[in-house]
Amino acid sequence: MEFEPTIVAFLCNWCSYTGADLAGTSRMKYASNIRVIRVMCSGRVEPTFVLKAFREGADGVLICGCHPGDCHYHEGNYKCLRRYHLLQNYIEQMGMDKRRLHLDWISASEGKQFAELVDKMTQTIKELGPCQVKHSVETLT
Amino acid sequence: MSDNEKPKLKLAVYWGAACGGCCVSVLDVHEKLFNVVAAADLVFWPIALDIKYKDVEAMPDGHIDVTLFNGAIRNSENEHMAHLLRKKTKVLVAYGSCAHMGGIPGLANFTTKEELFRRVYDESESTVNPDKIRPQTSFTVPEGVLHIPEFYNDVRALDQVVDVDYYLPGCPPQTERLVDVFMAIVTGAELPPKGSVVGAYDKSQCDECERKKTDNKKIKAFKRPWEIQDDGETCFLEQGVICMGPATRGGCGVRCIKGNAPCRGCYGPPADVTDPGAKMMSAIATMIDSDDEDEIVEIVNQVADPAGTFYRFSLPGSILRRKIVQTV
Amino acid sequence: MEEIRIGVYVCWCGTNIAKMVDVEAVAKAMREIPGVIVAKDYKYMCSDPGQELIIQDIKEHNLNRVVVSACSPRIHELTFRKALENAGLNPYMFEMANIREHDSWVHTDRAEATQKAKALVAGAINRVRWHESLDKRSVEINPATLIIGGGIAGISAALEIADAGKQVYLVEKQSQLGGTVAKLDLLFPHLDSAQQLIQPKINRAMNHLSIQCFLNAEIREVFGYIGNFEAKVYQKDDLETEIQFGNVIVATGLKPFDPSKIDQLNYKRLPNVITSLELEEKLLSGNLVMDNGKDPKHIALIHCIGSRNKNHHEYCSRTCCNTALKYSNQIRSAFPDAAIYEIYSDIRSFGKGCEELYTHTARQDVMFLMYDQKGEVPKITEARHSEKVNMMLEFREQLSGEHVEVPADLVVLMVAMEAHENAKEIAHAVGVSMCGNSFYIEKHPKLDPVATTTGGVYVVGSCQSPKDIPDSVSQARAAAARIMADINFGSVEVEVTTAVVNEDICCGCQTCISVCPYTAIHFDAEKNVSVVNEILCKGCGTCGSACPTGAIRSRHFTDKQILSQIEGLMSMQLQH
Amino acid sequence: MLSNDNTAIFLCPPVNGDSQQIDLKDIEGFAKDKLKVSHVWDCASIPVLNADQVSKKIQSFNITKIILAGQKPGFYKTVFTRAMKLVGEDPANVMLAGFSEYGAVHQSQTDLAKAIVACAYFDVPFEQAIPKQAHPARPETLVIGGGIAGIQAALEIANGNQKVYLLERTGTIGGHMAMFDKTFPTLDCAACILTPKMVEVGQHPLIEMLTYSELTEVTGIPGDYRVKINKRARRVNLSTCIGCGTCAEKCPQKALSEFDAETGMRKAIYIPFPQAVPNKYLIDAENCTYVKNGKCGVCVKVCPVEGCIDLDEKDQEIEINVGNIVVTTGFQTFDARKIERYGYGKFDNVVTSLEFERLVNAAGPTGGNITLQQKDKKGNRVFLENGEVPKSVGIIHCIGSRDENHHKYCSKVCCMYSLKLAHLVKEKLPKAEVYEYYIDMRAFGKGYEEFYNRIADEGIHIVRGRTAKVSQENGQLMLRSENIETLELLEQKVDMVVLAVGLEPREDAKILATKLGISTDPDGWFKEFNYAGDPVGTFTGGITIAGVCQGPKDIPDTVAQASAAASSVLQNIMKGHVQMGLGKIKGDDIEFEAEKLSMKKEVQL
Amino acid sequence: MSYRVDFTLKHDLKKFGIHDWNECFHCGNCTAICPMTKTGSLFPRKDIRLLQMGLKDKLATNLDPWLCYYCGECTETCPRDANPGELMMSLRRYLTSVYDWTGLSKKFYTSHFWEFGFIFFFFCAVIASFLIWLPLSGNTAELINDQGGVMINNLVAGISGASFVNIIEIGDWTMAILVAGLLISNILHMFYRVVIRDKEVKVPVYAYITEFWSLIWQFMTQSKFSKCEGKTYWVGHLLLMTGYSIMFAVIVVLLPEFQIEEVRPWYNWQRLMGYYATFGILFFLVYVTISRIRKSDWKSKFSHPTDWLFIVMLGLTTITGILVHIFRIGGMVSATYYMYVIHLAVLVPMILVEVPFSKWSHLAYRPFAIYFDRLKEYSRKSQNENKLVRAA
Repeated sequence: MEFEPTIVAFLCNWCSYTGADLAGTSRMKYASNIRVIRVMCSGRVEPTFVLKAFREGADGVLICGCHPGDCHYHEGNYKCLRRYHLLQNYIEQMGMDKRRLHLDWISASEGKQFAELVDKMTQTIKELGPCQVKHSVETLT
Repeated sequence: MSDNEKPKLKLAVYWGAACGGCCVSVLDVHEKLFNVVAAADLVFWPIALDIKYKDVEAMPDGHIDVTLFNGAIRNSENEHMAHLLRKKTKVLVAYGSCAHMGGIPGLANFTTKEELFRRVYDESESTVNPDKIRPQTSFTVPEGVLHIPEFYNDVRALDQVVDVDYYLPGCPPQTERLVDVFMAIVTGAELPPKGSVVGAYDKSQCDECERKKTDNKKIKAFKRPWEIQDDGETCFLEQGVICMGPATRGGCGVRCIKGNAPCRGCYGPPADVTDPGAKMMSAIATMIDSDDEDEIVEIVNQVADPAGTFYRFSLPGSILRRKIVQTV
Repeated sequence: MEEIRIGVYVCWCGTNIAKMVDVEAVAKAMREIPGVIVAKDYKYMCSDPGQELIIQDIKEHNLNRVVVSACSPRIHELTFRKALENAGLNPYMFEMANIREHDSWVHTDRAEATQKAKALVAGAINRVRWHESLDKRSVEINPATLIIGGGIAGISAALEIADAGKQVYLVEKQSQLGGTVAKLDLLFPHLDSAQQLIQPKINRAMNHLSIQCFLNAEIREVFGYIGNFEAKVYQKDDLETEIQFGNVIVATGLKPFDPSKIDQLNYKRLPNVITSLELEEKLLSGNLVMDNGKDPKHIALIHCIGSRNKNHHEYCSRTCCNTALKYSNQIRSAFPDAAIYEIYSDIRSFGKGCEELYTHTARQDVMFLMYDQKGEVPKITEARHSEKVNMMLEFREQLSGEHVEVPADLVVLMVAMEAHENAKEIAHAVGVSMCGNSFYIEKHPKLDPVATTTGGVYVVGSCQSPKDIPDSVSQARAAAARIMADINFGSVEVEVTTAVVNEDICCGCQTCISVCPYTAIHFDAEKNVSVVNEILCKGCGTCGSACPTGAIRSRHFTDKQILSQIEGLMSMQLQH
Repeated sequence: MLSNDNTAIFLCPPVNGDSQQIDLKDIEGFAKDKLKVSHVWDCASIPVLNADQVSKKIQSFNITKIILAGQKPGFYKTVFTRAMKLVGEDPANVMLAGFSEYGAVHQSQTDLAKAIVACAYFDVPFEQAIPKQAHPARPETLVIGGGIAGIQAALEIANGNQKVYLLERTGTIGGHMAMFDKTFPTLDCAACILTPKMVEVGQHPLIEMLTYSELTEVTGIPGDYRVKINKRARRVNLSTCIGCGTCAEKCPQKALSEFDAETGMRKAIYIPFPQAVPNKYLIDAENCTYVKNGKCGVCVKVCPVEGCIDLDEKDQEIEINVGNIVVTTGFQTFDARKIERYGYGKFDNVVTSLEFERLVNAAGPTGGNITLQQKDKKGNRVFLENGEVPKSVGIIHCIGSRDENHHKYCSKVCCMYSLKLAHLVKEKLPKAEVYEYYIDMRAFGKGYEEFYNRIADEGIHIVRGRTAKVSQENGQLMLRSENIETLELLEQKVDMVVLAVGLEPREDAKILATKLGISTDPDGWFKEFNYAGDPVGTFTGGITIAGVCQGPKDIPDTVAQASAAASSVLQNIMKGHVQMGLGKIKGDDIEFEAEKLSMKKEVQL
Repeated sequence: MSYRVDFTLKHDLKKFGIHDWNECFHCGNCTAICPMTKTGSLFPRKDIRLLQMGLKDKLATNLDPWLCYYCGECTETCPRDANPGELMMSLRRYLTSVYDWTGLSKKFYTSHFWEFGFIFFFFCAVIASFLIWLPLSGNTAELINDQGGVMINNLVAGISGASFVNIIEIGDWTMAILVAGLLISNILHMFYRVVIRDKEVKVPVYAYITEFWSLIWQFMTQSKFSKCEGKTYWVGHLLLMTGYSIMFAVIVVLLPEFQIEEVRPWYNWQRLMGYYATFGILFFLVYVTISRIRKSDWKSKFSHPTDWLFIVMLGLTTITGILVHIFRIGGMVSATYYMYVIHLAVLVPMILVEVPFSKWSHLAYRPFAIYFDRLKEYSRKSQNENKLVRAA
């Protein structure tokens, strides 16, 4: 059976979640590997959530926020951007491929972009194969 | 000692994968040791008393009142003793950073048993081992079969092996805190709920730290401590130096900071924080003073070793626990 | 802790969900999760019978948490929260799983979609366990309003609110009301009288029963929050008045750019180089002559002085083009035979009736010459004695591509608008932010151009960015509308899902303070902890993520809730 | 008491190409007979209107106060202030009595003009001389038009705890803004910021949306208007429709989508756009096979909700009572077909800016791909199947604006939206060349100039010089224009041309104005009460205007005006009464009031 | 080098036309829509600019107005109703006065007194000169020839036949030389102002020869006209131009062959040429008159008084010429002779005023302007090439 990754996505309420809704109302089709968690702002997404998702078995984590300058709360997305880069360095150091964590900007009108992003990310993760965090933790000796 | 006096507590101290500093911290009790000894009998303390494992095994379950278990679980002996002491002890305390979160030995989780062995038994400059002989867990000699503890691939914190009642953090724990805790137990004060951290404060380092703190936490460049002109007064973070203080419990007496070195986090996270490294990463990254992606990357890359920096004492206890090694 | 009793409802949405998701299987799987008391599927959860079903179950099974898995929470979260309220439950004991927009509508494999739906609902169930009761909060509004600045914007806002019978405190720094408009003669584009516009308004404001005017006065600090502010008004002769008010309108207006910063213009060195406001003075007094008392024969107007140039102000000052066109008409009226030169870079006559003014002006025998405002301004020098004029302007004319000399007796510099000099202090006092160029930042440049990120504080007129009179008046009244609406309502609702600081844990590192875009967090030095002003907080949660100690909790988006949701989501994944 | 002998009234001829409707002779008679001013002179009678001539006249008659009366007398003022100064009189005593300032432009308003002169004569502000006749105000408000202005006004009033009816002619609120992709200068997406507001309107307990409805008649008085509204048959029940979309999926009949500026198709049963509010379907009777032929009814069969679709539903007239009305009817774009030389309608890839907005919109017919078009067999424009994108795009400013042959006025937003569109092209097609052809770059608002500079730095060719014509050569479009800054003739070949069409009043603005009793200016925009002092009021009591229907403006200004209009409404409600509008008041009454007020002043003195 | 802007030029120029071109806001539409314009010679906007700014020298060295054939598209599409087409027309009048070193042209354009005075003077002079000799009595029958036509050359008593023709011929030649002299000197003046004084222009000598063909070609075909829209106008103008040239040839060069006593059959070349010329001129005159009255196209919307004067004069000349012909063939002696004198009395002032000083001069200026323009372009090109060579 082909490897079907699980991707946990954190979407901000104002742009990205709405964009994902738009993909739905427009009946765009995309890979079903994604599991969405709604937060008010991408600025709320903290490393703990991302690491937790990996620990629980996620193969990839996607964070989406408003485009730079568009944040409903002015600059939460910039905060997210800063954390994202540090976190990427960390997970890479922890033996994971950077690409397993991805940040992108999706506006409320970008349903199509969201669908494409999910497909692309799914593809990338498929190529990377399963994430070993959960396995590794479960088999600690 | 009269009969109507309270029976003395039975105290054990054990040393897992540790540097010995924790045991020294117990010794550091100095003259207060008399108070301790007055209230307690030391029934097991390998570095100080010649009491054999079998003596412990012989004890009835729950015989020991309090065990201070320091050190991480690195090998089968550590694990065996953890289980044994758990069985024999009423209150098992994870004593020190290693038992608490994995500590410095936990940094070995960045690598594997195989890599370590290769380095130690094959590659190190002082090793002559043409046959590439590796330690065996059992080895037959004319005298019989020798058993050597098995070296594990991963380092674990104590509570990842056995049930722990309390945690007393620190590398090493502040001796005064130990005395406080001990005396509390001795005097029969009401014990905190199981799983609590004792011997440390609820609030983190900054509460005690006397350096001046403002809301101006904006980092344009990360600095190592020697790269700044420290006036001894300004918050390290405001000078661009990563200080784990805000994500680390108080209780050590801000000793590092008083010594003009930033906190490195040995006292572990405050309550409710699952992963102090992640929290600190989040806080530190937020402080980066740039909205330009390229510049952000540039600044972030100045943190050369994020995992080592933010998880110096807590890697095995963190969410990811260890570096992933592709097994497939 | 109370026992967790969760009700789970899976919506079919007709065939919209049911076609792609096996809703029955989802409901069945959910029943296995600890804490789930009932799990049902129903055709239309949002319909009245659907909601009734939830209410009945809450009562019957003593549910204290509800999960509905249906469409996007953006559509029906409020609907279901209301249903919970009707059943006597706190509306926040609810979570929605979006299995339509995020699942059935976007996937094509029924098994996968069903699996995903299970995961999403399980996540919601895990999350809702940690939900807490949150109460709606509102603050009462003091019906009085403070208006800082007595120009056209401030007066318009004051009259608007006062005419509705509400108290207004109007604080003006100068000794009289009227601001810039009181210094003008005529108004573009119809050349109506500025004095006839402003003077009656000043009179009315001064004599209005509901307006208390403070002249020669200033505000140094404002305390409180939306609905309940207080401040002291300081007047010249050490007079201090304490006032209480519910809202603040900042209308501090503008100040003209000082052209002596540009050497080429020789302003102040050549007596017949004047600024636009100095020309207004001449026009008002009828004293439209050169320094020697003679009539000017050649008059040049130079646009964009201090505007649209990165060395000074990058922005366009918006009104100067139309004002210059107005001047041309006025000068033409005064001197039917004079040579008038408009030296411009783009004619921005964009308002209603303004292009028409431009066309009309062009017919008034005005010579339009274009220069590059990004480069150097025309160089003004004294003319040689042999010349019949005072001065000579030199620059490259863009429309012809020639380097030209323009003779001039009088040069009018159309100076830029700058933010008022004490804009910064006032920003600090009332808690509004400023852009790089000292103009105040509005809450949202498009949808909320007069509010600021501080509740109850509004910015109107040219202190927000250069503006003409109709736009200033519109803004002033827009702010008045907002305030009257709040007064009328009597209270304002504030965000429920705010951040809150656990003072037992907060160590006073102050990381959170600069993170907050709404300056809702301040530091309590006495307790050595940060404190969230829950009235100002909008609940974005950024501070919660930035807090290294975990002392800040983002209500309804707590670490526990989200981490637990992750666990739930992942508990239903297929094994690989 | 005023000295009639020292006051002179000068009658000023019209300027600015305005036609004179008010008879100055009539005014002269009025001033002489009624106001007893002996010196009433016609400016036209002074051979050379210069300060010397005027001052001589002033001096010889001992004039100390001058009133300039006329359509826009300000254009004549400066010579009089100078003259006053020359003779040593106070220049502040030159007063203006501008007829058009208060809307006296037609002959029928001569009485009003007289009143304006009288006010200047008595030195009483005109606004204060309007007799205060007020009617009790009903608390309900009608907002006509559900664009951003209407939404803002409705929310503003409803948040003040007052009932609002929001009337919208199409099936959804949102207006033009909903069609845009991004908004200048911050480039935030229109949907992101608009849809939350729309949802807020939809969920507001005090706002009753009357979508797909039109105003038919207004009667009553300020404060108590009776408004008849035609609720057009939607044929889908608003309360039971669940928005599932099955009907549209199965509907066999296609039609051009209005929301996509007719660049894409929709079904005869449709939802205007995915985020529509109300998010319910409706049937377009003009295209519905059942309505036309009585056959079909597929939608009824597939609809999962019993009785939700009623294909035989009829229009319904309802009547509501309101105290105030806010008019926010917006605009339509200039029909680019009117200027043949730009080839709109002739060449496939000449599109209007509104169409282009849909092309770049991720939710548009091409999903945000800027796709070239061609004509299909039926002559309809369709997108190229291979999705070919333009390698170069030309954007021409001022289409229909600033043009004596079309609209003389500037449409205010085109420069900025053109820059924005150029940026979007560059963002989506980084390799494409973009050319902007403009006359004057009107980047006037907050952050606009900065935006302009940014766009210029993005490598977009911004050419001063409007393109004169578009022709087709070898399948490409050729733009011929003069680069004024470099003095070159440009013959630029591009793949796509965007015409930055101006804004114009809606076709039926005049009809609506008549129904409401408000006036329009010569360009057809609704006329405000006073240009500077009251830009949202009208001459009719209880009726305010806001947004583009008053004159072209951008979103921030529209929103500010909408709130300002709401402010008038809230004030009226809070006061409990609505002032009678100027339209119903006689000039004589104003005169009388002015005289009375001036007497009071004398007494006070 | 900087130019001084000048308000007065605009006011001066108003007398050459009726419009105020200040309304132009320089959108560039006129230049871009013009079928004749090209980089290097951009008009009419540039010319409006020069006028608005009063850059007299620049304007005087400018050839653009001659390159415009006034199709009116610029005016029609001008967003500001600034009427650039009419500006070019007015500039042609202005330039005519600039080229004319005598200063008369300016006087004619700007003063009715001078123009009508001159015309009236020549008119009277011709009449007067004939009044001395005109046979007011005598046997008119003798003045009929074999074909029944009037013997035209016996108009003056005492001088008849060949000698009369010779006198007229001498008059013709004198006039032709005078007019040609004036024209040529004006063209030289034009050449001096346009080519020589323009320091940026350096024309290689051979270019004068190689580019000369354009002068001839343009003169013959007026081909540039056809680039503008409206072929009728081009055809009409071509008819007029050829008709006029033929008339000129037969009157000046071939007068002894033309003004003969014998009435030749209608198909004779001499009569056919006359008819062609008459038709050509008349056709265009009628066309132009109708359009100027109807104001049907842009170029005829605004008529300067001199436009009408030219039409009237040319019309009168043509009509009197036709009448002379009819009367002559009809054998009406007195009528023929009076008409002949009137014909001359109209013709002479028309030639003397219109050809060197007024509208008719464009006949010469336009082809030369095209010629000079080509020279200038040549010079520009070769200079650019030089620059390139140097750069390389």
